[in-house]
Amino acid sequence: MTPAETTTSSGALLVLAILLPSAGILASFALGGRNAERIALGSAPLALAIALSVLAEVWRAGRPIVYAIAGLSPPLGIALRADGISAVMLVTSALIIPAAGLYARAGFATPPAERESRKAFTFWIMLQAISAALAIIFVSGDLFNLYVALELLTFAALPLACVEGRAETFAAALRYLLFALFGSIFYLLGAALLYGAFGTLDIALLAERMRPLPAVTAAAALMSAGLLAKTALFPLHLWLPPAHANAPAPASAVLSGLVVKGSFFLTLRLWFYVLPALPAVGFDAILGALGSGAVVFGSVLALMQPRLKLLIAYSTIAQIGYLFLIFPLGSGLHAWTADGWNGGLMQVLAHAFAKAAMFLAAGVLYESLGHDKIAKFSGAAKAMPMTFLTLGLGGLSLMGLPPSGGFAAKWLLLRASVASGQWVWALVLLVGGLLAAGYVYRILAPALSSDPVALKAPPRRAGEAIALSLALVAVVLGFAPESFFQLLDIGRPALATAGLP
Amino acid sequence: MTAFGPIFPAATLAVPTAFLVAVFFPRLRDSALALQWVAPIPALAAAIFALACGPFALDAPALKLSLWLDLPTALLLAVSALLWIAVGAGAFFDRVERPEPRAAVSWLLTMIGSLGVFVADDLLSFYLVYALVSIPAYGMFAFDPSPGTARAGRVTMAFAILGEAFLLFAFGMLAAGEPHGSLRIPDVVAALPGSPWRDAALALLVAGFGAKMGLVPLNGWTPLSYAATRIPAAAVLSGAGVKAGVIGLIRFLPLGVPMAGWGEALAVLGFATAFYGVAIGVTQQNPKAVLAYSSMSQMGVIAAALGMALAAGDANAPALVACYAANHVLVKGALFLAVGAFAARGVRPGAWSLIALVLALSLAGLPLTGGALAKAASKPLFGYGVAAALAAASSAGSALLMVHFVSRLPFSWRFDATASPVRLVRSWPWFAGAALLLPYVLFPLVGSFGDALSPSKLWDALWPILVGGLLAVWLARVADRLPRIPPGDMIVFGEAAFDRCLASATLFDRIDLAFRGWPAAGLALLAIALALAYATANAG
Amino acid sequence: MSPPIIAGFVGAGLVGLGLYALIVNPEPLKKLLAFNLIGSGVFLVFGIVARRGAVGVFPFDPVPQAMVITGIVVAFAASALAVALMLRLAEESGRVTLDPDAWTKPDDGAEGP
Amino acid sequence: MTLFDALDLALAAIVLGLAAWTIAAREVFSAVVGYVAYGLLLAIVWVRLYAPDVALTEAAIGSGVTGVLLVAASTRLGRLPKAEAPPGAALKIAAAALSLIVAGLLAAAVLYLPDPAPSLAPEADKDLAATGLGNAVTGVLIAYRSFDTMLEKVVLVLAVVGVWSVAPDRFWGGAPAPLGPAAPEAALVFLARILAPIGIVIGVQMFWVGADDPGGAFQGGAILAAMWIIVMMARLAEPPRIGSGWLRLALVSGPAVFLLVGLAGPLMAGSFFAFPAGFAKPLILFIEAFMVLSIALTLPLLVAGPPSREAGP
Repeated sequence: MTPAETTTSSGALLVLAILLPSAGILASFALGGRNAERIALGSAPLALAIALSVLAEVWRAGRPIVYAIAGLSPPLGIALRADGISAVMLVTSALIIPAAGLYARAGFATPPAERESRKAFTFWIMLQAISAALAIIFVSGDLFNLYVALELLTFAALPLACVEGRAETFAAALRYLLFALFGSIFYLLGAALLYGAFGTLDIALLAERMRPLPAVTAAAALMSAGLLAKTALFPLHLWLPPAHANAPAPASAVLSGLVVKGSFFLTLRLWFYVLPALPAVGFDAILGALGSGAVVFGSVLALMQPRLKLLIAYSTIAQIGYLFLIFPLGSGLHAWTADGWNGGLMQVLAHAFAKAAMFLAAGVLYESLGHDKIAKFSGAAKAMPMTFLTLGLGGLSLMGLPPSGGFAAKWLLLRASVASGQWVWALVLLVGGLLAAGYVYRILAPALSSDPVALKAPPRRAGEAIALSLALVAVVLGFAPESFFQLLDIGRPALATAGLP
Repeated sequence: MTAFGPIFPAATLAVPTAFLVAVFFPRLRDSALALQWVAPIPALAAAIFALACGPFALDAPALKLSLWLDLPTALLLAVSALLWIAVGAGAFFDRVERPEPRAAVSWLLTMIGSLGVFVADDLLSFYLVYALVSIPAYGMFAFDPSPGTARAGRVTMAFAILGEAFLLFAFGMLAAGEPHGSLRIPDVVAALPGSPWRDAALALLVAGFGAKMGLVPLNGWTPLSYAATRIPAAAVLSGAGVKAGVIGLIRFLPLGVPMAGWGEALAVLGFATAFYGVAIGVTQQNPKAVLAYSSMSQMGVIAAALGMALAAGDANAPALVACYAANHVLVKGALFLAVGAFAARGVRPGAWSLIALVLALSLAGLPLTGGALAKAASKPLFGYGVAAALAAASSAGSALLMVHFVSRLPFSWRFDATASPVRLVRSWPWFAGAALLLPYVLFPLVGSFGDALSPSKLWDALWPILVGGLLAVWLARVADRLPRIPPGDMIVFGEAAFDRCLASATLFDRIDLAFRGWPAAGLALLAIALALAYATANAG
Repeated sequence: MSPPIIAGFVGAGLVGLGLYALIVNPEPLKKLLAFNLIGSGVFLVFGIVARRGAVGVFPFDPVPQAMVITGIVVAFAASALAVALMLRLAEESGRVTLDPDAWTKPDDGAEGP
Repeated sequence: MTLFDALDLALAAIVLGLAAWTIAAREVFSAVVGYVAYGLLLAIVWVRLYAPDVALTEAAIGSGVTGVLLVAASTRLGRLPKAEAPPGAALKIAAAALSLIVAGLLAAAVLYLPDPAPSLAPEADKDLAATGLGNAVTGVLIAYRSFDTMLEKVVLVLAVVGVWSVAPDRFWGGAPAPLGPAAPEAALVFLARILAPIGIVIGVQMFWVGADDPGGAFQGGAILAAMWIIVMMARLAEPPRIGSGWLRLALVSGPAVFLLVGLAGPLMAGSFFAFPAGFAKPLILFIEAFMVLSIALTLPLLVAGPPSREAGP
């Protein structure tokens, strides 16, 4: 197999997917004021169009599309490469980020009396920065380029987490930053070792040249550990709950729905694309065990949280855990790996939409009730049915009940774990589902009662509608046709080595 | 007609779904709610046509959907649809008494699920409709402020979710055991006896469907649930809803291949449930709770029958069991309405009590009632040995329990949630009549009257009733000395255990506190890195 | 011992020292210092890799060196961000701590009616 | 053992010793001072590794500008009460053990890197002629991996926004606090007056020669930045208002010009971020000039921190 390093037709789309938000950042910074918001929202349809074109092109070609920047092929140059999962993730981020943006128009508009406000300026620039960073993460084929993207992502996520400017948000952001730096420096160290061993950081070339060396061992371990820290996989989750729970709702939606998926995506790239030739044993069990710990632990803690946003944040920790079952269930060359792989990725998508929807709904709730204390939700569902419908549908996906993307994911993972004889993961899936049902019940049960409730403000219809539409996407994912999974499989290395398309 | 066949199962699901969608449009909402009793009519039509010229199959791979309607499923679909139509019309037609829209949504969702389980033919569709018949029913508790309802809702949901988890696991094994990747129920069940996961899958299937049917020890939720829900909801849930578990066992047990061990185990579980239900039921004061225990006991009999069929490899069992269950759908629905009717009219024994008694004893197989026909149909499954004796004994137990029920009926008004919409109260006798007569229409599909009405069969049916009657007289004497067992019996221990589990969650809180501290998290990061290095270095 | 080998030990030593300090030292500014120590250790590894890549007339491989330059700038930006956060935190609350209990618990109680 | 070997070993020992001092020092301020010294020595290590470009960057940014940042922070944070007790002995032992194992693993990984080492030096040199550059590191930064460099400049812009974003709302658009006391020491003022003009010349020179010799946009920009910082510390100039349109434009000019040239690539040379043959060097110098400007402004602004004065009219 020689990686197709030459630019394919329409590969230019990949560069545009990155340059559009990057140019948006620079223009927003230079022009300032209300322009940041205008540019962020104005460029969103274009970004979506680019993402959809990438998707269409990958689907049409049936193999990854490639762009060698400056016409220079790796190892000297940097190649961008979009396969099935890149395309799907690009579209996901191009849907969720504008949704969060539209939702944020109410809270992050520049006040009429001011030329420029801190909150608005920061928010709209950082929103575009997340879009840029994720675009690079999804399509870049070079590990150092991906390092820059990881830092871009951290630098973008951090101000979003503390944009409210209260002491506890600064503290949360500081924890987040220091731990993320801990993670990224490990990643960079691994990259240095890989370059030292193979003279390239291009993913496809590395995969070709891969062989067991002490440097590879160290690199794999360090890079994975660093990425896990950034993904907040239990027990490396210390930064996530305060950062996600104290951020404003649209920021939390993006942070929880998309940002943690960025480093997870790189973990996937590392083990499935860079290292598959390495005869490693047991790494998948370690990652799966950590994921299982996250599922049980995050869910139990979610059950105990007094505040809705904290509950949702701990639920994120639990849901991230499921993602890591893809390592024991989706690696190797077995009949069941396709199920494991598809299930893991479906979980990425379903959680992205469901969690973004739930955080936005929690934001509406907070605005209307003036608090997000679960114990005081009695009767709220009657006053704001749309919001609780959103929480219910999102919860449906988190629990893994049909019809929802969460169910599709769980079903595929379960099949893979049964077929592979790895029972323990199946148990984790089931226990996680039961616990999720418990915490979703905790949100909904008091709210459904007929007690009178006093709203501080009527719920924002537009905000409710945006949240609901995201939740509906999470539900519709449950009806994904077979061809959708074929799309996810385009460029999957296990297939390439097995001689399949 | 067969060319149009596939339309019927599709309409069974599509029409109620259309009503559900309409509820979300404010302009259509009122009419959709008032007319929602129309929604199950296509299902009824589908069932009747399937009984006449079925079976029908529909396969839509693009939607990942396949549907199927044959004799056993059509039988149950027909009576369930009828119950949904009748109760729905009574509960929703009146604008004043109509439940609020949110409750109506959960009503419609449950209806889709309840009808859907009889037509779904692939694992995923079945799982979906099964979840619908279990989970949205929460809406029938949630909008009620009384504390008992909250507890009942919580417990019901816990069992529903637990059952779903068992089933999901079982379905995963079924799918993995099918060599060609088919998800159709007949295919996966055909592959089950040879599957490496046979025993685990069967255990989980029985646990999952057993939780729905209230088999011991997963029985605690039914009395709480039916005692707390309003009369219309209790009628459809205990009449039609519970049959999701029955149809599940009918469809997923590999009947036709003798599996002695599993069959006998299921039979033992079934009989245990049958007698347990009677034993606890007679201590209950609330007529709705008595009915719940009776349902449990009847489901035990059904499970026992299926167990015997499984042990014998009897492929005819589905139709016979479906016939028995169909009678239960009608009678149990009518009996719940009877509770509402008695509560509304206050204490007035007489002709009403007599009708109620005949109806109730139908469950025990009173000669010339539908129950007797159903028992006659299921009798071959029990053979002539111990099982037949136990079946007869369970009939006697049912008779005892039903007499106890009728004796409690006049006190209905003392209990919560026994008020019934006026329309349902007024039309109760019609329901009772229909429940008594309809089995005569359905029975010829599975058996012959000549056999069922023979003198020996009549005697077989009669003596357990007499024994039950005598026991009832004895019971009345010792009633004061009986222990007062709370509805839900063992659930009290379950709840206590659950609370202890919750208390142990503080352990997790402490772990969280440790790892939210920087040093522990930092050490964990290094440890993970080293563990991964170890795994990668030890390759090959 | 050639400079790359010595530098290899220095790099590894710096990473080890930095890791230890990053974990045990509770003061955020010292954690930042530790991060910078680890960072320079990592950059040294790049430097060794570059030096080892000397071929013929070329005394070093320029690609890893260029990566180090990028890395140093990014590390500085991260330090600046961390310092800004610490100073603002000190200004708002009079203390700078990563103690989890210091913030989340009061917030739970103080918010909402 | 030759003299050089001995010097190398001594250097290594001092660097490690200073690093240990940095983490062991009780007072934050002394730790920071140790770190600055450590950075300067590290630059020598880089020289020994034949990495003059990195040595310059390390000295200017890694030690110099970072030093100013940390010293300023330590003087303000050092006054705060100690927030937390250090962890117990068991934890320290565990941390030491795990850190030691990781360091050992790393040392082994570096020692057992494959021989002969893979290298891109010949390839980098082969294509260098086309760009007209003589410094391969600059070639990698601006030509081969230009995409990384452009993105890294965007990261710097984000860092600036991030630092500004922690400001209180009322100060938005205003200027950061002055870098020095109201009455700076006379020596510093004198130094600034003398050093700044020389530094500016050196910085520009470094950028200009960077095309062929060690140096380049990063190093030149960093030197200029250092000069501006000294001038601000001596209160000869004040940090600018962050609302200023010119400042914003200058800050983004580097990445923006880079991005625009990259976008024009397909028209000029058939590919994004490609330079047309024969016109590459002028174009690269054009981009670098703006990058120098951006870096020279960005680094001091990052040191200056968030705005802390009202914007004024």
